[in-house]
This record gives sequence, structure tokens and C-alpha cells, in this order.
Amino acid sequence: MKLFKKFASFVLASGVFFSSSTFADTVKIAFIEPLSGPYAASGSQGLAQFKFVAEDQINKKGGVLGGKNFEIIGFDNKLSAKEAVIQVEVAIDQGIRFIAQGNSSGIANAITDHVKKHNKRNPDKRVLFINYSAVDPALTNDKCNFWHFRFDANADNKMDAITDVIAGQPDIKKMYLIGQDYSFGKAVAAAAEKYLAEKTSVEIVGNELHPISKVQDFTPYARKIMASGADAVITGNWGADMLNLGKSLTEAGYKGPIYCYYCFGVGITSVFGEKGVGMLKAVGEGFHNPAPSDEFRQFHKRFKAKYPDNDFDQPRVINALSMLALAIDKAGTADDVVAVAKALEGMTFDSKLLNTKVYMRPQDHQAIQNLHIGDHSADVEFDMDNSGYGMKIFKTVEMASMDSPTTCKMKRP
Amino acid sequence: MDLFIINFLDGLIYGLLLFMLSSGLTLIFSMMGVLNLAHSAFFMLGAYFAYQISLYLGFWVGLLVAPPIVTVLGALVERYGLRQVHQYGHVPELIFTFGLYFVIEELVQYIWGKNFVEYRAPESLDFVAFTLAGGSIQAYKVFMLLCSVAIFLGLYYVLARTRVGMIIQASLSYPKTVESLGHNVPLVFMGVFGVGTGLAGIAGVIAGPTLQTYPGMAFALGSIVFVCVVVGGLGSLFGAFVASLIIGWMKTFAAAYNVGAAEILIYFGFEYPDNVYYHPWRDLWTLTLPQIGPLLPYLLLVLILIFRPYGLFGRRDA
Amino acid sequence: MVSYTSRYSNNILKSLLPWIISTLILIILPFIFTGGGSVTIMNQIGITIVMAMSYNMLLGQGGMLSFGHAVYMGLGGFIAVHIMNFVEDGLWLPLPLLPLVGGLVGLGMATIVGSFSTRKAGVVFAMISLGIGELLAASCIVITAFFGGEEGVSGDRTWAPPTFGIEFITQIEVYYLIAFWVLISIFLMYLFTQTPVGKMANAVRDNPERAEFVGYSMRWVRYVSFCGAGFFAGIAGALFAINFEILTEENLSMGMSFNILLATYIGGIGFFIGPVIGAVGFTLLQTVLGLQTDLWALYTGVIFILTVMYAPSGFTGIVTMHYVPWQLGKIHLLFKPYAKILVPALIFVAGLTSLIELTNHVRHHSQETSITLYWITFESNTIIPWIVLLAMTLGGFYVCRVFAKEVVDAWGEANYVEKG
Amino acid sequence: MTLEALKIDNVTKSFSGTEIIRGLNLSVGKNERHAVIGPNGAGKSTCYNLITGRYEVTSGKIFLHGEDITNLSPYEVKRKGLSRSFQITNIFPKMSVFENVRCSLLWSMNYKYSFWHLLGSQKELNDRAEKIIVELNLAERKNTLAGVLSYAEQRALEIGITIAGGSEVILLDEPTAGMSVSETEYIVGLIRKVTEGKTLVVVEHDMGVVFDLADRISVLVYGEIIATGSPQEVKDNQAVQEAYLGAALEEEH
Repeated sequence: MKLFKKFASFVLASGVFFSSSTFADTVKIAFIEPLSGPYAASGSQGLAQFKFVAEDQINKKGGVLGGKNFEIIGFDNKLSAKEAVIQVEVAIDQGIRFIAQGNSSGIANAITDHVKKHNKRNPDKRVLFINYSAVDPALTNDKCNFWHFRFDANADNKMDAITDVIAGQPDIKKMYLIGQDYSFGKAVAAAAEKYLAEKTSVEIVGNELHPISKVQDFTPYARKIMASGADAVITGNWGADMLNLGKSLTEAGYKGPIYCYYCFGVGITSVFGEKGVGMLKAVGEGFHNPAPSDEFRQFHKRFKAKYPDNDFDQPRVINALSMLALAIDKAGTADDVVAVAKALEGMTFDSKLLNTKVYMRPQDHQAIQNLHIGDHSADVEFDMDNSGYGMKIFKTVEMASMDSPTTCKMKRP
Repeated sequence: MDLFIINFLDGLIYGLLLFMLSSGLTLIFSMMGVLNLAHSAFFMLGAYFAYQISLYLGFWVGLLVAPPIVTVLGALVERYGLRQVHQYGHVPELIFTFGLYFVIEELVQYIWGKNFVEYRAPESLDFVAFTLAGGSIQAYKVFMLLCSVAIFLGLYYVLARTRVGMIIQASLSYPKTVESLGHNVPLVFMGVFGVGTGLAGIAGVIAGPTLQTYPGMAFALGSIVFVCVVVGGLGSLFGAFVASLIIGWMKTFAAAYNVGAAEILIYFGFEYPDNVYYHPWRDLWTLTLPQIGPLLPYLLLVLILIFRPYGLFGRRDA
Repeated sequence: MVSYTSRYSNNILKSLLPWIISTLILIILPFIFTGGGSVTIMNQIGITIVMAMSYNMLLGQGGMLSFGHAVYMGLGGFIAVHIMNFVEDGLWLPLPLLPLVGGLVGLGMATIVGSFSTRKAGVVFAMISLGIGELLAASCIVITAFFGGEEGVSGDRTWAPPTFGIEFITQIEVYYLIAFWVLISIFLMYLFTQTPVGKMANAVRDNPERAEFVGYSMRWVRYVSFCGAGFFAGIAGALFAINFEILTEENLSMGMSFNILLATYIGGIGFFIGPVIGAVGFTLLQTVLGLQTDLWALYTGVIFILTVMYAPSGFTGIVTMHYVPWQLGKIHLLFKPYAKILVPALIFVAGLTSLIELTNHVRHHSQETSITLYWITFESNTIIPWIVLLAMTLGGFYVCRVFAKEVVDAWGEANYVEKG
Repeated sequence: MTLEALKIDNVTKSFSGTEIIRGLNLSVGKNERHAVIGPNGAGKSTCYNLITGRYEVTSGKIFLHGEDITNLSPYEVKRKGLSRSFQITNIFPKMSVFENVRCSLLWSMNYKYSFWHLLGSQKELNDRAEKIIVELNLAERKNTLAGVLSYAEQRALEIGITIAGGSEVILLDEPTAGMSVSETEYIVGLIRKVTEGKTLVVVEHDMGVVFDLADRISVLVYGEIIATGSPQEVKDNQAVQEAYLGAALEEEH
């Protein structure tokens, strides 16, 4: 009978159907990412970092509003726009007012759109969207809105930094651009064309898009790149497309550098291993070699002790949660998201941990921060994939794209 | 011209890899009338098993041991799964293999996680075999080529020259007669399913290091294999061979040559629009051959099925 | 004559009764399950129901296995979203009529594809549907002007002119819109099964050759069913557009088609009502189980395989199996054995799933030692939970095996018809 | 000259080079009851399959009431008024007896591919189906699934499906195969009753049935008609004797 009761309570409790209780003692943040299926790796890595940062950087330091803790709740969006929208609704129904997401700009577009409509239709249950990783420039340009904050540098900012580095390398004369055929890939290509023309005299010998996740064999692309005589390659590819492109290039005898956005972590660093040295050059805010501070060493140690299989590769999570905590304290409320958003706008965050500054630009809600170009190298203090290889900073662009233009026309409530 | 030759070789290697997969699939279909939708899942299992073994015993042991494991697994699936479903007819069988694909994919993620695993080609084959037109071909690719050719010849020999092959050949055309001749057809079925999936396993072992070993590899290659088998003609080994090569070359050459729709449109006298990114036909103007390369096999599939439903070399009544 | 009329009206009442009850249930549901989250899930269930029913017109009623049914839903949805956006520019179309437009789009597409794909059933049909599905899913990315690339096309349903003063701002308003169309669609699909061509679809499924010898071209029968299925898939697509206000390439993808196949089959393809059960069950598995465990897809896959192997007529089939004992008045014979096997079966399932979850936990979250399963939190790095769970699994399995015989015997007894 | 109900004109059929039907000629008059007999493998079923469009003829012509029906598909042949039964029972097993019969009535009652008629309210259609079921002696089994009927009942249903469409020409393929004596009587009686006023072609092994039913008989041996005539003429025909005796002798060996 006891078991039966258990079963009955399982059936009842498993439903989001009945539960709509709100606990006032924590500030809940819904983390909506793929947590199952083939793309779950990046989702669960992100969740680990969110949970750890919330605990280590916010809650242990006393939380917000005089003692409320951050609570990160993972929701599985299965990398589907439809599921993401459902999970946003479920999260809102559970009384959550902050939505965090970052993997896939397509999903981010769906969420920002949904949040915008939701906030318009339900002024009493408004939510904020903390975008920690989706870099489609449109999110802070044509599609910007008051509820969306991006803590990662966008694709344009990153290309700005990459081309700064390329401009300082006179032996790069011919450049090949290759990317996945979707909005992000196109944004990378367009930004590369623009900045290369502005800053350098590099000749673009190839500019093409390939179908996303559909090419199993990149050898013909590698042949083409070889035949074009390119000195360097720029790509926004991620996942299998990145890995296969890089591998095919090495196999075809390519020796030059590949400037990339996502050529590290989730197994990519370990699979490239020694072959990636001198070839992979990534852009990002998240490289820690050399270590930014002693404090970070301690932080990283604690992280690895808890998640030995994971990398701490998204320090922007620290920025996002710390800035959110500051904004909540400044607004004096975690429920009135308009006040929190207003506090967040224009905030400058000085991180001792990361030894850097982050500025949330009010006109488009784009975080401005230092960007690094890192080399795939064995000479690192913090490796990735526990492979002995990691990203070593060889150039830093301070407050990258601080004055970059935006087409955002933000409507404020 | 050199570039053409090197692309030709690349396409050949890729096509032969497809053939390793499609040969097993077509073998199973011709024997049992089942299109094994889980075929690419067994391909993935081959790669993962070989990876696991290679961690301890090296690549070569993996190459030898992983395919038999996949074979046994395939046989067990036939014995305890498919045979149970057989009584309900072909559509449930198809649906069963589809469910199997789903479960294997989940199991692989459950066991090995969701990241890429570090399954590498052996050091002894990690050198440039030869260079053509500034592009090099790795020794491992040559090894892949030799393996696939060996498998083709081996299969051909077994089917054409041995007694087992004769029974299989006969079962292809007259399963009832073969059964009445006293051969244990369920056993033959189990064997063929095992061997068919084993072939997929070998393909996985060999392709794992170059196409990368990760949970999405089955999905990435899954439907293209059906295209090979259906275009070649269901149940025709030779058809699968030809179709695999055609598709290998088709994909390689489509990716290799940047023919743009714009060039063709201009040739036919259309004028390139001023601001192409806001033009209603922008997608057509900016279309290139590599963009649609991966679509071509499916286009071929649909066209073949419309105009020749039994495939290039299939039997009409199949 | 009087008696005839009254019997006639009595019959009508009897045949309308299920529909009236369904309507009432649909009206009441939101009052039982409150909260934005549950309405969202119910809306999704509604859409899946229409889609699964439409899919069953192919697979269950017509014997056509399709791997690309999402295409018709997706296209209907895309057009619907575009129309929602045109409405902003002054096109007059009330939102409740949008599903009709979606349906017509699905119908149109099905008319084109069906003209060549329905010539053969079986593998050829399945492969054409796979090819068409892959082609369209991939062109989604290429043809950005219409499909909006990978981020899709979004719209806003509230731009449409208000219908009877309703602007469809809240989820609950959308719920009633969807519920209305779900009822209409199911009703029409039910009527379809009662028409000459609907009946011949069954005949063609069972015995295509004989169907030709009674004068029907199997191709045309399939074609009509196929077009009908396309129509209702299009309706589902437009409902999707109204509910989610965004359509992406995912809507046309293979994954979507696969999910519908899973849902329909688990529910039971041989029964008219099967897909409804399947849609409800599958959506709950996906959303509710998905919240509990990231292994939900594994469990769904296993349930699916078990269905194919041991209950080919799906969940509905298991239920309807009990009709015979019930009619014989012997259903009570089954109660005791069922109750007896229920407890060990639950222990077995709980034990096995816990073992799987525990292994997964240790494997992938090694440093977080505390784990909560079925509301019990314990440490995963101690040996005791393992022993307990293993004992539960093996013990539960063993007891199930023992009791299974009783169930089989009771089943035989309950289905036994005395001669005479 | 009155037109024959069915005329086969010099039809041949080859399967991968082997000629199974070699120059077949047959004509069946209106309202005639015609039996086709012959040893196993003579091509009787092939002949049916050629007439009804299941196979394509290699050469020659087939006419129904003077109209060329060569190589029409099965459903077109049926729509022109020719209907057949099968040697191996060929019904719709997952549908009830009533639905089986009703399905075979649909086309002839001009419902075609209608999705706007509700079958339940088509009074004439349902009444006709009921009537046929009564004729078949299957009234009690009306709502039983066809797949669970007894063999004899299935054979009766097979005939019911064949004649339900109201075709003028009926082709029956071994209607009494595998039946007991009493079952055979029942089926023969049934055939007589339901084919009243129609043209009947029947392939049959049971000579008792053949002589009982047929007005005229054709003998098919190795793909050719070697004799046609009244039962008595055929009995006396030398070639037929040889063919049958020869076959009997072969069987003994």
C-alpha cells in the first residue's frame, strides 16, 4: 500500500501539471539548453559551470538581497525551438524570472522573440533573457529588445579581434573563408569580408558556405583550399563540421593557420592533439593561459575538484551571474525585472577573478569585454578535455569593438 | 587535371566506404526483405567498440575484434528481436529496426558520453602516401581503399564460389525452395543479418578515425546508405556497388567545384541584381553547387524511384 | 413508423455521445490542470493528436509507412506564419480560420507528392517519403527567403483582427482554438473512415490485389488517403504556428517525422482512437519525463521497441484485448493476478531505471555524489544503494516471472468461451 | 453475328523466354457456362491472369463483349464487367464479412473514390450487401472478421466478393478446391444460384462439378486449347483422352 501511495504521488508530482508553487527564498534562473540528445555535451557543460559559479561566486559570498541564493534549474530544450518555447513557458509557470540560454542562435532567436511577446502580453510575469553564448549579431541589432542581454561578444566583435591579429601578420596574403550555411556562418563571412577589406590588403581567394552538419567528408573542400593557395583559413564551424574540416585540412597537407570560433573543448581539443599545434587559433574571452589571477587558480582548482571531466571554458558565466547579482542588489528586487534590467544597462563590472572589465552597452545590451586570440598549445597551465592541450593567449584586444555601430532601436517600457 | 584525379580518388575512397555499408544492407534486404534502418547504428557501434579496444590493445586488435562483436550482436538482435516481429509483416519489421536505431543511438550516448572520442588511425599509417597537385593522400586513406576493395572481392568470392554463397544466392531468388531442400532458413537469416551488420561494423572501425567517432555519426551517414541501396536496386550487390561509387563521386565533385547559379543565370541573359541580399530570388542567385551537393543523392533517390522504382540493377519484382 | 424514427434518433444520440463527452472533457480540462505550463503542454498535445491521427490515415488505415510526414505539417505551418505576418499588412483573415489555410497547403503539397509516391506502398513509398523529407528539410536552410534559414520564421498571432472580441493573447484562448480544431479534425477523420474511399483504404491495406479486382485502383485509393492525411497534417501545422508563433527547419525535419511515427505506433495504429492515446502519452513522456531525466529518449526508445515486439497493436490494443473477458463477464478473474504482479513489476521497473540512472550519474557527474531518485536522496558513492537496487531489480524480475504464469492462466480462463 | 461475351484471340505469354501460353484461342458466348479443364501446369491460372490484367500478354488480343481489354489493369477489366475469384482464398481478412461484400459492391454502385458519402446511410447499398450475404448463407456471420471464418465459408465469401459487383462475366478459379463432398455441393449450388443469367467461366479439377455445371468445356494442355465442345464431345475426343491418360500415367511414375 505504501508503494502504491508512492506510485500515486510519483504520477502526481511528476506533472508540471499541478505544481505552480513559488519559493521565495531563492532567485531561480532557468537554464534552457540541450541536455539530452547528440548536442547535450555543450548543454551539460554549461549547466555545470552555471551551477558552480552560482554556488561559488554568489551564494558563498552571501547571495543577493541580503541572503537569497541563486538557484540554477536545468531545462532540456532538445536543441529545438519548439521545446525551448515550451520550457520557457514551464519555467515562467514555476515562478522563474530569469532565462539563461546560449547554444544555437536559432534557439536564442526563438526565445528572445517569445520573451518579447510574453512580456508584452503578461506585464505581471515579465522575464529577462540572459544570453551567455549565442553570437548572431542580429540579436543585438535588428532583433534587439529590452529583455535580452548578451554577455558573449558577438560574431562581429570577434571577427574584429581576429582581423586585428591578421593585420599584424604580413605573411598572410591569401585568405579562404569557409563556414556553415546558416545565419551565423553567413554573419562570420560577411564580417570577415568587411574587416579584412578595411584593415588589411589580404586577398580573399575563397568564400563559401557548406551545408550544416551534412558533409561527412571534407576532403574535397580541403583540396579546394589547398588549390587556392590560401595562407590562412577563417571558419565559424563548430562540432563535427569543425573537427572534420580541420582533420581533412591536415590530411591534405595544409600547414597554415585556421582562425576559428569554436575549435576547442567538447572533445575537439583532445582529438586534434599534437596536430592542432600551430594551426588552430581561436577567438574568445575564455582563455586562461596565462592565468588571469591567483584567485582564478584557486577557483579553477575548486571547479576541477567538483567536475573533473569538464572544462571551465565559459568565464562569461561568471560575468553574467555576477552582473545579474549586482543588478538585483541595486534594483532591490528580483521580481521586478524592469528595474533589474535598468540596473544592468550601462553597468561596468570589474572582475578581480578574471582580471578584466565588462561593460554592458545600454544601446544594444551587448557586453563589451576583452577578447583574446589563443593558440592551440601544450604549453598551458589549464588544459582542455584533460588532454594536456589548451588555448594559450598570444594577443588580447582590450574592450573589443567598444564603439562598433549598432542598428538596434530599443523600446524601453 | 591533377585536381580532377585527386578528387576522383577521394570520391572513390568515400564511395567504397559507402559500399562497405550498403553491401551489408543490401545483403540483408535481399535475404529477408527487411530494410535495416538500424544499419548505420551498427556502423557506429563498430567504431565505438574498436575505439574502446584500441585504448587497451591498439588499433589493429580493434580492427580484428570489433567486427565479430558487432556480428554477434546483430545475430542476437535477429534471433531475439526481429524474429519475434517477423510474424506481423514487413512494415512492423521496418519499424522495429527504426526503434532499434533509436535505442542504439541512446545507448551509445549512455555508455560513451556525448563528446567526440579520441579514436585515431594507427601511428604506423600516419604518413603521407603520395602527393598529387599539391594535395597529399594519407597512407590511412590508401589502407581504407585497399580494405574496401578486399571486402568487395571477398564478398564476391564467397557469394560466387562457395557453397554458403550458393545457398545465399539461391535464397535470394527462391527462399521457399531452399527451405524445402532442408536448409535451416532461420539460421541462414540469423547468419546473414549478423554478417550484414558485421560489414557495417567493419566500415565503422575503418571510417571511425577519418569521419570522427561521435554519437551523431550514425545519423550523419544513415539515410545516405539507404539512397545507395535503393538507387542501386534493392537486393542487388552490384547495384549497391555502382550506386555507392556514383554517390561518392557525386558528393565529392559537387563539393569540389564552385559552380554558382549566378554564372548560369548570367549566361542565359539574366542580369545580376544590384542588391542581391534583398532580392526576392536572392537564394537562387547566391546558390552554389557545394551548397546543394548533399541534396543531390536524395534528388537522385526520388527521381530513380519515380522512373525506375526497382532501382538501377534491381529485379523488377523485388 | 414512429418506432423507426425514435430508434433512428436514438442511434444518432448514441453515436454522438462520445463526441459530446469529448467536447465536455476538452472544455473542462484547463480548469483541472491550471498554470501556463500545463496549458502549453496541452496545446502541444492537441497539435500532436491532429498530426498523429493524420499520420494514422497513412500507416494505420492505409498501410503506408512514411518517414516524411512532417513535410506537410511544416509547409502548412510556414504558410500560416507568413499569412500571420501578411495580416499585419492588412490582409483580412481571422485567426480561427488559419488552420483551414494550413490544411489546404498540406493538401496541395500532398497532391503533388502523392501523384508519384503512392504508386507503390511498402519500401518504395517509405523511401520516397524519406527522400522528399530530406530534400525539403535541407532546402529549408538554402531557401532563406521563404523558410528563414535555421532561425526560421516567426509571427505574432495577436496581429490578426479580433474574432468575437477575442485577440488570442493568452494561452488559454489558444487552447480553446486548438481544442475546437482538434475536435473538428478528429470528427472529419472519423467520418472519412466511414466513406467508400476510407473503407477501400483499409481494403487496399489488407489486400491491395483483391481491391483492384473489385474495381478500385490501389494507387488512387492511396492517393486520396494521402491527400487527406496531407490536409490534416497541414491543419496541425497551422495550429503549431498559432501556438508557438515560430516555424523552423526542425518542423520539416526527419526527427519530427520520426517522433510522430513513435507516438502513433505506441498508441496503436490499428485503432481509430490509438493515435490520440499515443499523442498524449508521447508528449507527456517527452516533456514530463524529460524534466525528470536526461535519459528520457532511451526510455522512450525501449518502450517503443517493446511495443513493436510484444504489443503490435499498441497501448490501445492492450486495453481493447480486455473487451472479450469483459463481455464474457469474466474480467474479475483478472483483477487478482494483475494486482499481484503490479507490485513486483513496479519494484522491478523502479529498480532497473534507478540502476540505469545511478550508473549514468556516476559515469557523467562523478563528483556530485548525492542523487535523488523517486524522491529519495542518497549518496551514489556508497555500496548500499547498489545492493538494494540490484536486489529490487532481480527480486522484482523473479517474482514477476513467477506471477506471470498466474496471469497467463487467468487470461486463458477469462477468454474461454463455454461451448453450447 | 452476336458478339461473344469473352474472346481470346491467339494470345501468347512468355516468362523469360519460356512460352507458357502458346497461341490460345477461346470464345465464350453470352450466358454460357464454360469450363476450362486441363492437367496441372497447363496454364489455366496464367490464362485467368492474362484476361484480368494481372499479367501482360506477350502477343494476341482479348475481347470482352467485342471490346478490346488486352493489357488493361485489373480494375479496368473489372469495371468493364468481368470479375474473377482466386484459387487461393483472397479476401480482406481484417474486415467483417459485411464490409467485404460491401467493398465489392462500391464501384458498381458508382461510389468511386467518394469521400462525401457516409456508408452507414446508404440504404440501397447496405440492403444489397445484406441480400448477398443471405444468398451466401453467411447471414449469421455478418459481423465476423473474414479472417476467422471456416475454409468453406471463406470460399463462399470469395465467390460473394466476385459476383457482388454485378459483373456480366464471372471467372471462377477452382471454387471447390480442398472441399469435402458436402461443402462442394453447397458451393456448386451457390454458384448456380448467384450466376443465374450471367456468363460463367470456371476452372475446375473436379470432373463431377465440371460436367454438372458446364454447357461447354475447353481442354487446355501445355498452353494450347486442344479441344472445345459440349461435355459429351469432349469426353469422346481422342486428343483429350491421350492428354489426360498421359498425364495420369506420368503421375503414376
